[in-house]
Amino acid sequence: MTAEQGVFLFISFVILFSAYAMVTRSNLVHAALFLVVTLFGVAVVFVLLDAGFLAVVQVLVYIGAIAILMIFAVMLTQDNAAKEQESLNTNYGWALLLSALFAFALIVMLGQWQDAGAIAPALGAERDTVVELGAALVSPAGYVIPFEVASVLLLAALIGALVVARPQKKGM
Amino acid sequence: MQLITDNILALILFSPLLGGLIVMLLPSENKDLVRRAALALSLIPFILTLVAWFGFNASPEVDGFRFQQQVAWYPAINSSFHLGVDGLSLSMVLLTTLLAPAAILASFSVEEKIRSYMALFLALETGMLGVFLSLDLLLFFAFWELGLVPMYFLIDQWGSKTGERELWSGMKVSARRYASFKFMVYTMAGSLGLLLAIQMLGVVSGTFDMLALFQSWPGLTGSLFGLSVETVKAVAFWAFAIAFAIKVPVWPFHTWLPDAHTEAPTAGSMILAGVLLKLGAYGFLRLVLPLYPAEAEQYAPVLALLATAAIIFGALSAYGQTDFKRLVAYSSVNHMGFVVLGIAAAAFATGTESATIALNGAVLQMFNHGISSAAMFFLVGVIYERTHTRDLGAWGGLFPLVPVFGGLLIFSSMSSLGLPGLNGFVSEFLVVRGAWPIFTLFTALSMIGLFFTGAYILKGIASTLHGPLNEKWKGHLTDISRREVLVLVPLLVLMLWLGLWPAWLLSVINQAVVGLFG
Amino acid sequence: MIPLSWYLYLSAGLFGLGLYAVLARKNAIAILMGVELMLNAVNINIVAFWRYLTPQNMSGQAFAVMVFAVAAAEVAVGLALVISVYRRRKTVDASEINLMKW
Amino acid sequence: MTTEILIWLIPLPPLLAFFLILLFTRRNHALSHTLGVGAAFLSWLLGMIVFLAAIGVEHLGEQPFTSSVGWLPLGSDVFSVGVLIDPLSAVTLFFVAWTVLMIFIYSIGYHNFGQPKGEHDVPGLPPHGANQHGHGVPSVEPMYARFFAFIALFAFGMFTLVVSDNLLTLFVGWEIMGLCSYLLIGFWYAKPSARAAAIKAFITTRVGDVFMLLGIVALYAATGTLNFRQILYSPELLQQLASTPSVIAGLSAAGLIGLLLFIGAVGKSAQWPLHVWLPDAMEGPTPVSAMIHAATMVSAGVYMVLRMFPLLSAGWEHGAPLNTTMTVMAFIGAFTALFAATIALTQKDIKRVLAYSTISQLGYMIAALGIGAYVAAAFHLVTHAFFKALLFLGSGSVIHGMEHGVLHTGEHIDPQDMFNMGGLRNRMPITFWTFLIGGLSLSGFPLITAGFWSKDEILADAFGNGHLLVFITLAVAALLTAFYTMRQITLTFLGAPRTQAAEHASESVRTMTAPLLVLAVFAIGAGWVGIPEHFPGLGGLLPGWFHEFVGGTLVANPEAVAFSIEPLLVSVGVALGGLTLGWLVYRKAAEADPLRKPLGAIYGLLENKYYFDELYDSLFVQPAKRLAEGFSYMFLDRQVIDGALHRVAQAGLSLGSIFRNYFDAPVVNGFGDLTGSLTQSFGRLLRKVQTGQVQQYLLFVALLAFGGLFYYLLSVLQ
Amino acid sequence: MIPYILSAIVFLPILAGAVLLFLPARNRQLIYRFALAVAFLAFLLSIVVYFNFDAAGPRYQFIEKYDWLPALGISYHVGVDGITAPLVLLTGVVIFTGVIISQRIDERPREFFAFLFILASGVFGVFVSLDLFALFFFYEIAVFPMYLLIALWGWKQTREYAAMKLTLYLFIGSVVALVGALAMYFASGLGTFDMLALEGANFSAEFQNFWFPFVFFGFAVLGGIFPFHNWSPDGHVAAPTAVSMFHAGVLMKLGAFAALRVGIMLLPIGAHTHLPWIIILTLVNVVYGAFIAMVQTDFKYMIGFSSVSHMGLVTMGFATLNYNGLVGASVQMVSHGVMTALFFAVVGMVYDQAHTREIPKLGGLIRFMPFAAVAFIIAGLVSMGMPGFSGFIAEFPIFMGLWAGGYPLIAILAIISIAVTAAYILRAVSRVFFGDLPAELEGHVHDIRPSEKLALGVLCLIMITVGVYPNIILPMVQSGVNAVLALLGGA
Repeated sequence: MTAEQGVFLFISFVILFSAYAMVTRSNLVHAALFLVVTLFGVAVVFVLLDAGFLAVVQVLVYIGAIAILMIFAVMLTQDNAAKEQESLNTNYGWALLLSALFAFALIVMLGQWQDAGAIAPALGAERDTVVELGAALVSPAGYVIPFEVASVLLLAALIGALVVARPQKKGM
Repeated sequence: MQLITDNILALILFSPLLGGLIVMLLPSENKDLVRRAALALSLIPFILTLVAWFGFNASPEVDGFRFQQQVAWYPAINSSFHLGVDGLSLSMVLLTTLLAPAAILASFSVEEKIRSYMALFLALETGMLGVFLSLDLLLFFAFWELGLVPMYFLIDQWGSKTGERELWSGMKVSARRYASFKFMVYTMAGSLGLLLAIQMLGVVSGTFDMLALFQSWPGLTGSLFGLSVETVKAVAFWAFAIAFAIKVPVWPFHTWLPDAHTEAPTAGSMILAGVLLKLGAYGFLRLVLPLYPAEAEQYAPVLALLATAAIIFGALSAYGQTDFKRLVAYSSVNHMGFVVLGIAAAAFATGTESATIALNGAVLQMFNHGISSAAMFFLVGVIYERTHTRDLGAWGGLFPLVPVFGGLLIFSSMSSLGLPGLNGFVSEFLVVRGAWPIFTLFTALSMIGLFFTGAYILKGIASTLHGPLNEKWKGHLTDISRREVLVLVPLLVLMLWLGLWPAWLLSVINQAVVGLFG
Repeated sequence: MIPLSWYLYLSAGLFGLGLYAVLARKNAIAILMGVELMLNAVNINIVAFWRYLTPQNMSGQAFAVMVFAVAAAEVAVGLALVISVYRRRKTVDASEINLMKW
Repeated sequence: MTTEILIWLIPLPPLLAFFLILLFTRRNHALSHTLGVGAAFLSWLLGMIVFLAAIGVEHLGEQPFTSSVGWLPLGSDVFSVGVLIDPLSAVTLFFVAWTVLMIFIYSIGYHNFGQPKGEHDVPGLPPHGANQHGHGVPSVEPMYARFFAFIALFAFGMFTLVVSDNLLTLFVGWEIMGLCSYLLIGFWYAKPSARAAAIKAFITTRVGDVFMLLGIVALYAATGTLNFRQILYSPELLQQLASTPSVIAGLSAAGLIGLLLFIGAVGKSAQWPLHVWLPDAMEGPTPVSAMIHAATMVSAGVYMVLRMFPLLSAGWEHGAPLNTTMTVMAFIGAFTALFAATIALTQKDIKRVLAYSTISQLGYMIAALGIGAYVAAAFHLVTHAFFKALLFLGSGSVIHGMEHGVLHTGEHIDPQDMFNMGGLRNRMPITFWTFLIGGLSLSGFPLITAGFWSKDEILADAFGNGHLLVFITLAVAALLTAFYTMRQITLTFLGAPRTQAAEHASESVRTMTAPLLVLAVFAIGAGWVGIPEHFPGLGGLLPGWFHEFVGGTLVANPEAVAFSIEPLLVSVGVALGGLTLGWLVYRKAAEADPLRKPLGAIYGLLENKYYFDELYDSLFVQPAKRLAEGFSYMFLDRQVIDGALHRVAQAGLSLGSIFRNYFDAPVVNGFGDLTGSLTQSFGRLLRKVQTGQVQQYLLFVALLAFGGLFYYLLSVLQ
Repeated sequence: MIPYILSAIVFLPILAGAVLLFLPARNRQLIYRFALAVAFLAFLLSIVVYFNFDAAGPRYQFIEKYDWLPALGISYHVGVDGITAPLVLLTGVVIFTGVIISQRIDERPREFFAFLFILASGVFGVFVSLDLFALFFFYEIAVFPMYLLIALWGWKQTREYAAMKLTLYLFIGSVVALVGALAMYFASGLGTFDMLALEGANFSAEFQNFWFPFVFFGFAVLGGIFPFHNWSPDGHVAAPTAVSMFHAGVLMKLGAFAALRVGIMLLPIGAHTHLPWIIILTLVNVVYGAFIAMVQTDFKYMIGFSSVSHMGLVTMGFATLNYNGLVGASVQMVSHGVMTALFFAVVGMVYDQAHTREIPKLGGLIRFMPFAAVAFIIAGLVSMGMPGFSGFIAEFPIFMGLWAGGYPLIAILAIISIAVTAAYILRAVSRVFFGDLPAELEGHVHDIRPSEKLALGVLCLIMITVGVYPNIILPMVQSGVNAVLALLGGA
C-alpha cells in the first residue's frame, strides 16, 4: 500500500515543483511547458483517487487542448518566445505576501480540522465509476440540466471567442 | 570588606558613573591617560561583579533575590531605591560588566572628544546595570530611560560621518542624525505606554516595589476606571509588551535597530547589540511574565507569531544586505527572535518542562548573542577602520592580507551561526526544543530563518575573506593589532567555553528560572 | 493509505501558487495559466472530497466535469481577448492594459 | 571502565592537534604534519584497542561500553552526554580510524612536503609549481599547516559522531564536519569556483540540517531523552511513538521524526534532490574529497540512519509492508542510485565520476535501509568506505602524476580530464593496480572483491523480501556502475597516452602509494567477513561473522535472508557484463566520447547533470535573493514599516502646523484652509486607488475576500 | 524663626530699585555690581527662608501681620507654607541669575534693573501674602513693569505689539479675578480680606459654582491656560532675556499659584464642580502646545510654546484635586521655573552672539560654548521628563494623579506630549549645537563669561539635585498639599 504513498509524495513534489517553476520562470514558453507537467501530475493524482475517467479527460482537455492553446497564444503574442523580460508587476510584493498568507491560512485551518486524517472508504470492486458518471450526467434524476447548461456555455464561449478574435476589417 | 559585600550591588551600579565623573576631571589633552583611566575604571564593576558571582549561591533550594538593599528614595509616592539580583539578572549584569571594558578597550581608536566619549560610555553602563538590578518599578523605568541618553549622543556624535537617509519627498538628513533620532524617539514613544502602565499600577496598588506587586497585582480582581480588571490588565499588558518589544526588537518594531547599529561607533554597536537589546527581553522575563501570567498566556501566540516573523525576515533582510554592519545588525533581529520565541512559548505553557527548557534557552541565548554579536560588530569595526568602507562588494580575498583577523572572523561568525560546539547552538537548541511542543508550526517556520542564518553568515565571510584578492588593498591593510585581539580574547574564550560546558552558566540561570516560573 | 489531508495540503499549495501568478505576473497569458492552476487545485479538492467523503454518489466527479467545461470556455474566451488586445495595443502586459481607468 | 576512558579519549588528539597547529606551529611544516599524523595515529591506536575489546565481548549489543556525564541542568533533571560503543559504532570506528589515518599520511605527499616553495604561489591558490634547475617541479602547498589543522578538526568531528551515545553530540560532530567540509572545499578560497562550491556544500547540507534539528527536537520533546539506548532499545516507547499521531495528519509521531531525521541524512549523504553539492565539492584537494566522500561525511548520513533505524522502522516488523518513512527512503535511495549512475556515465573529470558513483552507492545503502536490509547496508557502508577511499586517493595520485607531467612538458591541459590520460599503467604501476582493485570492488567483481559481497547481499535482500521494483532499479544501477568504472579505468590506464603530459607522468611518492596499498588490502579483504552462511562453496570457510556481530546492534537480531540463486546470478551478470561492455566501448576511445553519438540529446542531458544546477539556481537561488533583498528588506522594512513611521512623523509635524495655522490665522480662514486641504488630499487618495489595473483591483478584492479568512485564522491561533 | 525676613525679601528689591534710580546713569559697572549684590542678597534670603521652613511645623511660618486698612479689614499679612516656600526660593534664584544674564544690557541699564526689581518685589509679595487684597496689590505691581520692560528693552520687531497684548490679557484677567474676590469678600460677611479667615467662611454651593470660573480663569490667564495663552509666546519672544526668564520662570507660576490659592482653596466646591471640564482645557494646553513647539523654526518661539505645554501640566495637576496631582504640580512649578529660565538664558546668549534665532541658520555651537550647550541639553532632558532630573519627579505624580482622579483617557492623551517634547528638543539640540557652524557665523561666536557659567551652573544644580534626591523638596510640598487637601476634603 505504502508504495502508493511513495508515488503520491513523488508526484505531489513534481506538481508543486513544476507549478512553482511555471510561476517563477520569466520565459513564457518554459512556463507553459511546466504548466503541462503540472497538469499531467494532476492527472496522476486523479488516478490515485480512482477517478480514471477524469484523469483521461484531464489529459485530453487540459494538456491536449488548453495547454497547447496557451502555447499557441504565447507564440502568437510574443515576437520571439524565448525573450526574457521583467516578469513581475510592481506590486508583486503584496501579491507574494497575500498568496503566501492565504496558503498558510489554509494549511493551518486544515491542521485544525480533526478528521483531516480520514482514510478513503473502499470503493466496491463491482462499481464502475465511469458508467455511473455517464448515467449521472444524462439521467434526469442526475445532472442533466447542468450538463446542458455547460454545453450551451461552451457553445457561447466558442462563438464569443470567434467574434472577439476575428481580425478587424476597415470601417468596423 | 564588610562594607563592600554589604552594598555590593550599589557599588556595582554606581562605580561606572563615578568613574565617568572622574574621567571628566582628567585633562582632555592627555588622551592616553583618559583611555587608560576609563579602562581601569570600567574594570572595577567587573571585579565587583565577579565577587558577587562567586558569592552567589546557585543551589536550587535557595531562591528569591540575593544581596538585596533598600533605601528610601521617593517616599511621596511610595517608591524606594530597592536593588537585588537573582540568577537571571546576575548573568545579565555579568554580561554588561564584561562587555563594557571590552567596548572601552575597543574604542581606544576614537580620537575626538575622547573624554566625554568615555564618560558617556560609563554613564551608559550605569544605566543598563540599573535596569538589571532594580527591584522597584519606578527605579526600573528611570534607568530604562536613562540608558537612552548616552547612547543617543554616542550615535549622534561619534557615529559614522558619511551617509544620508531620505525621509520623504526628497528631504534628506545625515544618516547618523537620522539613526540616533529614530532610536531615541522610537524607544521613548514606545515606553510611554510602559510609563502609563507603571503609573497605573502604582496608583492601584499603592507601591512600586516589584516583590510586593508580584504578590498583589496578578491576583487582582474587580473593576478599575469603570472597566473590568481583566480589560485593564490586557491593555497594561500590551503597554508593557510593546515597550519591551520595541527594545528587543520584535518584528515589525525592529527598523530602528539596523539604522542605529549601522551608524553607531564600533563600541556603541557592541554595547547596543550586546546589552541594550537584552533590556527588552529582560523586561519580558522580569516584569511581563510575573505580572501578567494570564494575559501572557492568552497573547503568547501573537507574540510567537511576531517572533517567528522576526526570525524569518531578520534573516532574509540580513541576507539581502550589501553593507556588512547592517547585515550583522539584522542578524541581531534574527537571533533575538529566538529569545522572544522561547519567552512566548514559556508564557503559553507555564510550569511545563518544555516551558522551563524554553526559558533556559531564551536567557542563555540572550547571553550568547551578547557575546557573539559584540564580537561580530567589533570585527566589522576593525575592518571598517582599516578600509573605511562597509560595502561587502568593496572587499574580497582579504584572507591572505589579514590571516589572524580572518580566523577570528570565521570563528565568531560560526558562533553566531549557531555551530554546534560553540555557544550559540546550545541556546538555540534549547529554545527550539522548548518551543516545539508548544508552537509546533511557528517553530517549524522559524527553521527558514535558521537556514538563512547560514546563508548570510557565509555571504559575509565569502565576500570579505574569500575569492580573488581585491588588489587595491594590497599593502594598505594591516592585520588586526594586539590590542584588538585582546578585546576579542575573552569573548572568544567564552564562546568556546559556553559551547563545551554550558552548565556553569546554565545552572545559575536554571535555578532562577525554576524559582520564578517552575 | 494516503490520508485526505495530504491531497488538501497539495491543492492548498497549488492554489496559492496559482493565486500568486494571477496577482503578480505581468503577462496576461501567464495570468490565465495561474487561473488554470487554481482551477486544478479546486478540482483536486472536489475529487478528493468525493472519494473520501461521498464516494456513493457521483456528484463530485460530475462537478469536476463541469469545472472542466468552465475551464475550457474560460481559456477560449480569455485567449481570444488576449489576442485581440494584442492586435490593438501590441502588448499583453496586464499592467499596461488600463482601459478601465477613468 | 578503562575502555570507557579510552573511548572518551578517541576524539581528543585531533582536536588538540587542530588548536596546537593553528596557535603555535603554523610556520613549521614538519612539526605541523607530525602533529596531525601523530594525532590521527593516536586516535587510530585507541580506536583499534577499543575495537578489539569490542569484538572480544559476547553480545556486545546487550551490554555495550557506555559512559556519560551531566551536561545541561534543565529544570529538575539534567541532560547528560556520553560515549557508546556497540557493534555498529565499533565497525564504523574501525573503518573510520583506518581511512582517516591513511588519508593523513597521504596528504603529506599530496601537498608536496619537502618540495621547494613556488615563486608565484600565494595562499588561497593551488601551488603553481616551482622552477628547479631548468624544468618545473611541483611546489609545496602554501597553506600546508592549515590543511592539517582543518583535516584534524574534521577527524575530531567524525570520531565524536561515531562514539557519541546521543543524538545531540552526534549532531555536534555532524555540524563540525559540515564546517570543515566548508573550510576544506573552499581550501583554495581564492578560486571563485572553490568559494562557490564551499558555500553550495554548506547551504545544501544545511537544508537537511535544519530539518534534522527539528527531528531531534521533536524526538526529545516526545521522549524526554536523546540517548540512543534509552530510545532505541525500549520497544514499548517506539511502539507508543509509532501509534501516536503527529501534527501532520496521517503521519505517526515516529514517522514524522523519522522523516525529519532522514531529510538530514539526505542532505549529508547527498541523496536526490539534495545531491547537487557533492560533485562541486571536488574543488577541494583530493584527500579532502576522499575524506568527505569515502571515510567520513557522507558515511555520517548513512551511519545516522543506521543508528536511528529502529525508530525509522518503528511499527514495521520483518516481512510486513513498509511504513511511510521506509517507503520514502527506499524510493529516494533507489532513485538516487540509478539517477547518479546515469550521470556518472558521461563525466570527463576523473574525480567527478567517482563523486557521482559515491552518490549512487549511498543511494544503494539508503535503499537497502528502506527495505529493511539493516546489516547489508552497514556492510556496504564499510566496504564502500574502503574501496571508495582507495579510488579517490588513487585518482589523486593519478592527477598528481599528470600534474607532474604537465609541469614537465609545460602543456596547458586539464590534468583531471580522463580524455587527456591513457596508458598510465606503465608510468604508475602501483597506482594502476590499486586503482584496478578499487574499481573492481566498486563494480562488484565476483567472489574476490569486497564490493561484490556487500552489493550482493543488498540485492539478495531486496529480492528475497519481494521488493522487485527496488531490486530491478538497483540491478540496473549496478550494471551502469560496472560500466562507468571500466570506462574510467580504460580511459585512464589502458590504451596509449593521449597527451605529452600523460607520457611524462610519474609514479607518486611513497607517502602516497603506501596508503593505497593498505587500502587495497581492505578493498579485497573487508568483504570476506560477511560471506553469507549458505553461499555455495565459500559459505562454510568463513562464517558470516559480520552479520552476527552487527545484527546484534538491534534488539531483535534480524535473520539473514535465505540464500537464493537468482539475485546472485543477476549481480554476477551485471558486474561482468558492465565491465566487459565498458572495456569494449572505450578501449579505442580517442578525444571524443564514443557514447556521444548514439545517445545524442540524452548525452547532453546527462553531461549537464539533468540541468539540476541551472534549475535550482533559477528556481531557488535567484528568487531567494529577490525575496531577501527586494521583498523582505526593500519592500517590507524600508517601504512598509519605515514608510509608516515616516508617515507618523509627518503627521505629527503637519498636526503641529495645522494647529498653528488654525490659531494664527482668523478662525474661519484657517478652517477653510484645513477643510480645503483635507478634501484635496482625500480626493487624491481615492484617485490613487483607481488605477485601472486589473491585477491591482484583484489585489484589493482578494485582500477584502481573505480578510475574513485571516480573521478566522487569528481566532484559531488564539 | 527669623523675624521680618519675609518683609525683608519683599521690600528689599523695590527699595533697591528706588536706590538704583539715584545712581549715576553713566557708571554701568557700579549699577551692575549694585544690582548683582541686591539680587544675591535676595537669593540668600530666599535660601534662608527655604531651609528654615520646618516641614513638620505649623502650616504657615514666618507669619507677619499688621493692620493696613482695618476699616475694610485689609491687613498686611504674610507667611509661607510648603507650597510657596520653594516658589520663594525659585524667585530668588531667577532674580539672581536673571541679573547676571542682564549684564549685556547696554541701553539704560539703570532703569532696566529698577523695573526688574519692582517686578521681583511684586512676585515675592504675591507668593507670601495671606491677604486677598495684598495679593491683588502685589499682583498688579508684578504685572505693570512688564509692559515697560518689554516695550522699552524688547525685541525691536514686535515689542509694542507683544507688550500691549500681554498687558491687556493680564489686566483683564486680574480684573475678572478681582470681581470674584470682591464677591467673596461681600458674600462671606466676615468683613475681612484675610484668606485664612475666608477659608473658614463656607460659601454656599451655588455661590461657589457661580464664582469659581471667574476667579480661576482670571488668574489662570497668567498661567497661560488654553484658550488664553496666546500672549505668552509673543511676550516671551519679544521680551529681553532676563525678562523672559522671569516671565516664564516665575510670572506664569504666579498665575497658577494664585488660581490655586484663591480659586481652589477658597472655593473648593466650585473647584470640584468645574475642574473636571477645565482639565480638558489643560489637556489641550499640554498636547497642542507641544505640537506647535515642534513646528517652530524660531528658537525662542519653540521654548515659549514648550512652556505653554508645561504650564498646562501644572494646572492639570491642580485640576486633579488629589494628593499626587497637587504634589506633582507644585514640584513642576519649581522644576519648570528653573528649566525654562535656563532655556531662555541660553537662547539669549545664542541670540546675542549669532543675532539670529532661526534654528536652521544655527549649528555647531557646542564647540564654541560647550558649557551653555551642556546646560541646555540638561534642561532639555528635564523638559522631556527624563528620569534622574526634576522634570520626571514632577511629571510622574501628575500623571499618577490623573489615574487616581479617574482620568485615564486624559493621562493617555497627555503622555503623547512627552514624545513630542523629546522630538523637538532633540531636533533643536542637534540642529543648534551639533553639526557644523554656518559660514556666516564664523568668528562671531565666543564662549560665555564665567559669571554666566555660574548662573547656568546654579540652575542645573537645582534640577539635578531635585531629580536625584527628591526628598530635598518633597516633605514641605507634602505638608502644604496636605493642608490644601484638608480644605478640599473639608468642603
